[in-house]
Amino acid sequence: MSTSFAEYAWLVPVFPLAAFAILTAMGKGARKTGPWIGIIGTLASLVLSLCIAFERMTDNADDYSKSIEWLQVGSLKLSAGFEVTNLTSLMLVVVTLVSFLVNVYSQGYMRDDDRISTFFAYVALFTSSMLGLVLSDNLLTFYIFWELVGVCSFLLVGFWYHKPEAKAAAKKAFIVTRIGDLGLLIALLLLFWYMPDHALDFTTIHNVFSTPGGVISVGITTLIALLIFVGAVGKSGQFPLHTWLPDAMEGPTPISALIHAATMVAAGVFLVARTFPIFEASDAAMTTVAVIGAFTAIFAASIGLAQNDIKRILAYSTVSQLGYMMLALGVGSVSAAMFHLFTHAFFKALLFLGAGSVIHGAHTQDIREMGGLGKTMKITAWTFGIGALALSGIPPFAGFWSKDAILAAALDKNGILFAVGAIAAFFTALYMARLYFLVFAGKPKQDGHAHESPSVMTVPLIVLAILSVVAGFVDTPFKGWLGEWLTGEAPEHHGSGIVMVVSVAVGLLGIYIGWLVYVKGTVRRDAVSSRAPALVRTLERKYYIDELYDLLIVKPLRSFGKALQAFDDYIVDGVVRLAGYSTSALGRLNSRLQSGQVQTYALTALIGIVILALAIAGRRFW
Amino acid sequence: MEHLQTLTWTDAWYLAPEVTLSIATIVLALLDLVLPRRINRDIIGWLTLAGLLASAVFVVWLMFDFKDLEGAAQVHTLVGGSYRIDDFGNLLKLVFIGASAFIVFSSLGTVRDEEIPIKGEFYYLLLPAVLGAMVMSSSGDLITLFVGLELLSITSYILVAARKNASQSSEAAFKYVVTGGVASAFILYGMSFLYGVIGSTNLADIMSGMQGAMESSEALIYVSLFLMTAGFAAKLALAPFHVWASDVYQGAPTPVTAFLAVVAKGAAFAMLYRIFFMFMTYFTLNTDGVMKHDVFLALAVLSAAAMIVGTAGALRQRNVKRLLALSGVANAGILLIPLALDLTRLHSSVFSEFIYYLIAYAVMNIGAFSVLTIVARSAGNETISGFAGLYHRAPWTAAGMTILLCSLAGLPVTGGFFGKLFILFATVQTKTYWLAAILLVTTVVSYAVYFSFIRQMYLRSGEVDSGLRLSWPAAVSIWLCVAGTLVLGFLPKPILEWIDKLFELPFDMLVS
Amino acid sequence: MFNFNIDFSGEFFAFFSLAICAIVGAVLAINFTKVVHIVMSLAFTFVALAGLYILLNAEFVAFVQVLLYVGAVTILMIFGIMMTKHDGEGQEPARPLLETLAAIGCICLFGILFFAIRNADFPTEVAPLPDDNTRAIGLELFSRYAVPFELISVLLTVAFIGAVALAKREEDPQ
Amino acid sequence: MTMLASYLTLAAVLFCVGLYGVLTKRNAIVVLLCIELMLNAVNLNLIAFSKYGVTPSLTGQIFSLFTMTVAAAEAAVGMAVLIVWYRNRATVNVDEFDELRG
Amino acid sequence: MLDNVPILSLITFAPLVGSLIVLLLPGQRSQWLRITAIAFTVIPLALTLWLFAAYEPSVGGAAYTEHETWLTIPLNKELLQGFESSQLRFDYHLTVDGISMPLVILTGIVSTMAALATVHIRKRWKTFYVLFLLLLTGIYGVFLSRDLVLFFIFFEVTLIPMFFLIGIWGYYGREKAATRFLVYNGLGSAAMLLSFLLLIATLGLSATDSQVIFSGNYDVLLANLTDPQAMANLTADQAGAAEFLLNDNMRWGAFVLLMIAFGIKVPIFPFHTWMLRVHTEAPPSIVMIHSGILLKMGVYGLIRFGAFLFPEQLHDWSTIIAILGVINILYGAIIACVQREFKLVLAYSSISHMGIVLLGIASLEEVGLQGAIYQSVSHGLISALLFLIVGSLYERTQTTQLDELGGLAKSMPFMSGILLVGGLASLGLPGLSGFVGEFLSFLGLFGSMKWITAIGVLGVLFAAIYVLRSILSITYGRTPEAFENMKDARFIEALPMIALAALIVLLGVYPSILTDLMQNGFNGLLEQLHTRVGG
Repeated sequence: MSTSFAEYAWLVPVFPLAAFAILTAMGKGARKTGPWIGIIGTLASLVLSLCIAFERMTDNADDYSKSIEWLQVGSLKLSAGFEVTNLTSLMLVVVTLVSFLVNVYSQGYMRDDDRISTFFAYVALFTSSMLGLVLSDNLLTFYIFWELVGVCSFLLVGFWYHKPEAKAAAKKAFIVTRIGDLGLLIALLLLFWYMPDHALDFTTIHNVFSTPGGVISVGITTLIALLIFVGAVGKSGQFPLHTWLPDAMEGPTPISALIHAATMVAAGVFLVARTFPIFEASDAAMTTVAVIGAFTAIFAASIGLAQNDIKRILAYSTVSQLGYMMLALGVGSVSAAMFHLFTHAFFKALLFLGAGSVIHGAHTQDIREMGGLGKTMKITAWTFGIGALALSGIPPFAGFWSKDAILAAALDKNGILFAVGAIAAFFTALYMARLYFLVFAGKPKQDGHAHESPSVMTVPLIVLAILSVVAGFVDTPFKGWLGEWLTGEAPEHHGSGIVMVVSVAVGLLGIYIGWLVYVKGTVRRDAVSSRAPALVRTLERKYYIDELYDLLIVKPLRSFGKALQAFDDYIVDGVVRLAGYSTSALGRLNSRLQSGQVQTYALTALIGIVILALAIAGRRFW
Repeated sequence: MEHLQTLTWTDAWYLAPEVTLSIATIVLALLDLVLPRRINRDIIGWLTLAGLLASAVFVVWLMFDFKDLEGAAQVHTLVGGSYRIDDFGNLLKLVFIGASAFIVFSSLGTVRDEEIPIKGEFYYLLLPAVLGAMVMSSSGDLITLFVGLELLSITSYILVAARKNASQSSEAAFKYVVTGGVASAFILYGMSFLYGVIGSTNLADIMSGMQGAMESSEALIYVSLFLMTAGFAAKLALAPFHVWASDVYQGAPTPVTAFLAVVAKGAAFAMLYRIFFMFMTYFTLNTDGVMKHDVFLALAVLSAAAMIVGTAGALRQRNVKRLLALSGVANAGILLIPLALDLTRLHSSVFSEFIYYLIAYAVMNIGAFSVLTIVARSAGNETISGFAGLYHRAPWTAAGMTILLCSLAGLPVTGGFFGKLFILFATVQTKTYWLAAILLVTTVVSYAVYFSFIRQMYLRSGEVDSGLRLSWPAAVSIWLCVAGTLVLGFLPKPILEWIDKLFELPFDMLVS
Repeated sequence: MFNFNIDFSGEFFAFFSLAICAIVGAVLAINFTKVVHIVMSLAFTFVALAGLYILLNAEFVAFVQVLLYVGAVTILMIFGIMMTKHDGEGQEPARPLLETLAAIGCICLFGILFFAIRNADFPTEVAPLPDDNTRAIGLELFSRYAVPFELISVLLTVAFIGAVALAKREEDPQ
Repeated sequence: MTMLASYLTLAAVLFCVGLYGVLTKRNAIVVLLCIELMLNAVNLNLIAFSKYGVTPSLTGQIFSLFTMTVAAAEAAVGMAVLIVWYRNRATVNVDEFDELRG
Repeated sequence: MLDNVPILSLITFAPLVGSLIVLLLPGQRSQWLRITAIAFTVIPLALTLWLFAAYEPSVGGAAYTEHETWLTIPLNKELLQGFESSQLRFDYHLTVDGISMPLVILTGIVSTMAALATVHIRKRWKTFYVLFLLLLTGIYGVFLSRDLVLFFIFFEVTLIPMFFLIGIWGYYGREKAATRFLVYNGLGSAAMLLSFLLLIATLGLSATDSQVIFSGNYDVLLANLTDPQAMANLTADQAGAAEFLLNDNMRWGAFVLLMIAFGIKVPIFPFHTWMLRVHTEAPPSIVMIHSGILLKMGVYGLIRFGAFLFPEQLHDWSTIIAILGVINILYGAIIACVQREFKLVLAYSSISHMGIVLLGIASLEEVGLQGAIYQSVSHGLISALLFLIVGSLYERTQTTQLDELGGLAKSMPFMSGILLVGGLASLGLPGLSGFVGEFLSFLGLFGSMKWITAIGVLGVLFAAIYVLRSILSITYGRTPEAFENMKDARFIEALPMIALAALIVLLGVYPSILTDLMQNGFNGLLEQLHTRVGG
């Protein structure tokens, strides 16, 4: 093949970008056509991505990369380019597919919104940036798109700008992730100055850090790795920068599905995977990643137990699942992480879109106000169920396989990590069961307003549900090729039976308990809250993390700002004013001297000359 | 008796400018007596102007007359050096005559009988005052200098009191008499010591006798210098000898204020330069001792004090005449700087720095006072708020005033800017950085002073809405001043080259 | 330093008595409160100074001194006193600060002057001055000092005109 | 102490007394007179130098003649000014000359 | 093509000509006045773009130089030894090179936009435009002139029109702000003048057989600086030769004075308080000029005179400057976070952004220096855009208090969108121009001062906080009733907004357009630095 699809990979982000440009140019006039433009743009990308992916799967082609000089300063060159590897082609497919489905879904979901064309424009811009991020061949370009997706996320979270909560959430989303971005930026600067030839492209990074006893000392490597990880923590909502992600649910639900479940939040995982050699070169970094990942997994899952907002539960679940991915990376299994990313993208998108459908039908987000929706919203209920099972890690759904891979990798490394993962899996199953049973089972709590969503919304649900079932089979312990395809190494499946058994067991146990509580009613719902109200409240309030940050960071910073402001007003400017005042005071003194009394004038002069003479001549004679 | 030189008729030629003024004074005095009361005394003013111009013509003629001669013969001394016709004197005379002519011209038509009952005297008494100033710039003998100084001073006392019906005017005059008298006494006392230790009042003799005197009675020379410094500082209104200036300037009729600010001050400088430059040169060439530095330092300190006090004082001042008096204090400090600087190989252009700034100062001050006369008349008071909304009432006058104020503030591109620039460059060349810093800082603070006018003119709206009544001589002189300021700013080169060509330090300044 | 190495000659004795007179006159003038007394005591000082001038071989100047100061200036002042009212006389308001500072200033000034005078190194032999004091002065005045002499005539004229112009009462314009 | 120094000291005393008078006396006429006293002190200086100076000459005496003339003129003008002021304000007290201030 | 055209003079003096023409037009015809004024801002812009198109970085600025002797002033002739006379020489010397070029273009663009934005001016149009154009002449002159005195004069020329423009057309506290501006900047100019004269008196020295010339020509200074031996030879056989030479103390003195002078303009903490008032009190179109261009004169001065004339000193002080830069960044940013008035947010954000410029300068690396210039240009465009919007908003809402504003995205989606673009550019979003400047500056300094840079990078976070906090409270949230029916931008307002936003995007996406210009700009400096400081 003389030309491959990979050479045209740069077109993948260009389609949605063009859609964005057209939509922006059309402005408000695109209410009808706008969604179609967005859909067509992403569809084109999807098609091209699929072509690229299939090409790579079949040909086993070499990585293809191409870059242009973006900026040259003296002898230093900064370039921009794209690279197609198996990893990126996989991500391309995930992103374009979810994006396409979300586009389709949104056409229905956002139908009544005034600013629907703006919405599609933002989504197109996001898709384009996300694809750019995926395709980037070097860290600088990556960083640029990294920030752009952040902005799109911000724009979309704050899409309903008139809602104060949306405004706050958007702000929070941007600022908290920015903390992570800072880490990435500093890592970028460090890399720039430490890398030979100031190279920033992933290939060189890979080569440099893979070389044992490399040119960069372990200390610096750890520092760089940790800083990159800070970036990933911010973007992927890991503890302690996870707080923005649940709040980001203020955005329209399709956005939650696209950005805050399937794609953008996974960028952190993708980043670590992309720069994995740096982490591998530092044990400390790896341990940190694993610990943070595991902790986040269980921490977020536990919060998820006590939430009542359907989207928030899913959000905490996302955080938790991202923690799993980090855990996988931390224990050294890129393939497991990417596998989970891959499957998670589908079932979490499915769950969110399903939740969107529920909200669309039930007009509320509080699961306590829902119930019995399974009867009126059959498709939604079924697909949501599939998603929930996938998330809970029940075989044969996709989530089972990928979670299993992670747990296996964790067990291989450290028993505690595995235990934590397993407990988190139990929590996951429990809160998903709670969610599902409360929403779809039982009696309807509303006056029958709920109705099934239009097909434009349900079709994507069905597609995603299918994917959630089948996606796991690309890499099962029995027959897997994804790992090898991705990492180029032979799959080393530690898939022991124990792991599988444990993971299925905790999953089922969780569901069973959920069934007991929320369907059967054997256990009273307030069984825990009546015995340990403090615990439940702590969970409900998300361990008071937000309050803690407010107290420890936001308030002191604000006071510090006020103090600095006072310093500026009274000290810095005060000195200036003082200089002014003292000059005019001298002037006033002069006015006082000009009392009208001529004799005083002469006296002043006399004293002046005496002092002058004594001072100047006196030096000589005494 | 063989040494006795007497005044010859040839010498009288060289005295032509001075003689012209004397004769004009007498003739006009007589004319004023003879003319009936009903005739407007403006005619005396015009004739005064004519006298001044005639004198100026003679000065110019003398200057060109010297140019025909080659080399060192540029200087003509009369009767043993008691009077000198040199370019230092000639240039300054031109400045004094020119400035006075402007003042007379701009006051023609604005001076009113009810304000100044002795209008005739008011005009022609300017002539002997200018004569005194000319003598001060042109003599080589302490006695002549002193008489010139007193001629100027006493005439000024009378002029200040010219608003006879206003108690302010006579109060100002009395204050001026007292401070002027005491200052004269100090100068005179210093001169007497100088005479005592050297035995002559002739500057050339003093220069040559200095060596011996320094050995025998250095302390007396010191005292003499300090007494004279004090006296001159009072005449020049350098801080802290300046306090009288505001009162006198305020009380005097505005044209007289302008005269005091420009001509009287310039003449005092001329005399100071005449006497002190001799010392400076002497000290520079013959000693490297402490005394040199002491004297330089004393002058520098006075100059700095004047700049600081003048500027700071002006900051709070609302009365324009008092404000301009304080601005004059600061400017006197600046004009003193060239003299207060070390005379080094690199820096000997003392005179061109001085006279360039003096010309600029004269032009902008006279312009400003002319505007003030008109504005104050229209507003009914002399406070700064009288300028409020001037831009709306008389945009062109406001624009002219703005240029004058920019020049006073030393902003480019005006005469004041280049004047200050040259002086500043001199301070840098002699490495007197502290003085340079004070000059710069006070200049900047003075922005606030001068821009307070601009604020009034442009940013405020005044109570009076009617236009400004401008007599044509006033208008012409204001615009000539503005033009002069701009010419000095845009074309400093020809002026400075001309001065440079004319002026030779050893002949024109050093008396030998 | 206060080594008053005074040679008690006749000249010194004359000087001393005249100096005492001059100083007493001056100091009294400062201390008197009535204007007329002040004027008279100052006139006394002027006369004493004229005596000193004679001691210093300046007979012509001494003559002029008497004529001008005692004759003209003092009389002028007395006219001035007569033309003005002096109600507040004798009750000078106390201005202690002014007076103290003035005294300190003057004493300092005197100190400086005195110090300089004491430090000066003057020639001891005295060259004789021309005998015919008046004539010699006249010759000098009309030769070397011709310019200032002419100027002083202008000055006097101006002062005269000016004084008259200022002092004369303006008739009512109507 | 030479004669010259004695004369000079006397002149200094008179000068300072005159100055003190100028600074403190309340009556304007007295102030004018004190200025005259200062000028007289200068004259004494000049005449003393004229006899005992480095090169004794008549110059000092001539100088003092000029000084006297000037002083007289100054006194006359000062007096005239004072009279004008007196007409306006009916007082001759120096401390009441305070219309101009600030 | 440009060889025989005095294009630099044309650029500089076209606004002055415009100013005179406006002066002659009748004052009531506001439309004529506006069109003339805009035309005379467009002319230099067009010329600048022409220059830009024809500019070849490899030639540097050599192709575009105008050099005439302007003033020769005789100084001393009497006491000099070995020479007959000395004179002071000022040249009319205009040059454009890679460093000034971007700023000249920036001036052209921002001034045109500001001229378009003058629709808010409601009184005394004629005077306004006269002063406005005069101001532009000063600015162009500053960026183009290469004679110290000429530079100073142009620098001062900017002060006076600014005083009037703030004082007459400003808001409530305008008079105080104008005076404060004048005096504070005057002090800066004074320090600059002192330093310049010091340089002229020493470094500006050249000689013929009979004459010593003190020149203000930048090239002469630079030549003497790079080849001190030549100057030493010149004065070697003269008595007191040392008097001529610039010794180390004087060098430091001149350097510190320059730092203060330009530091006030930039402004560097703690010299920044004057500009807060200008930002809040001046009319929007003037703040566009002020924040967009005038502050950059300080940056330009720091580089042109600070870095190029005193590389050793700057090198010795680089840590101090970097720390000052970091202080600027964080101090400005943190205070901006707690402001309640939008214009003050922008003012403090300017301080913060100028800190980044300082970091770039402190690096003394080509990347950093280019970053400094880039950041200047970018900040110029961004703040011009933001103030343009502030002006339009204020015209409608009559307030800039954050508490009183809100929900404007509803009634003015266009302006809100552009405001957001400007804000995002300001917080350094990649893809917009702000990022490139910041990134290059950080990159430059990071090589030598890692910790300081890392602390400085924190400013990016605070930028996000204050930008979002303020912009969201203007555009997001509930719309107060009073603002419900307000009109979005008119065409005349939208035009410059779109243009500026487009430029911001262009510079963010395609930075080579500027960096290529600067490519050889710093060669001389860095070579000098390396030879003299030794690396």
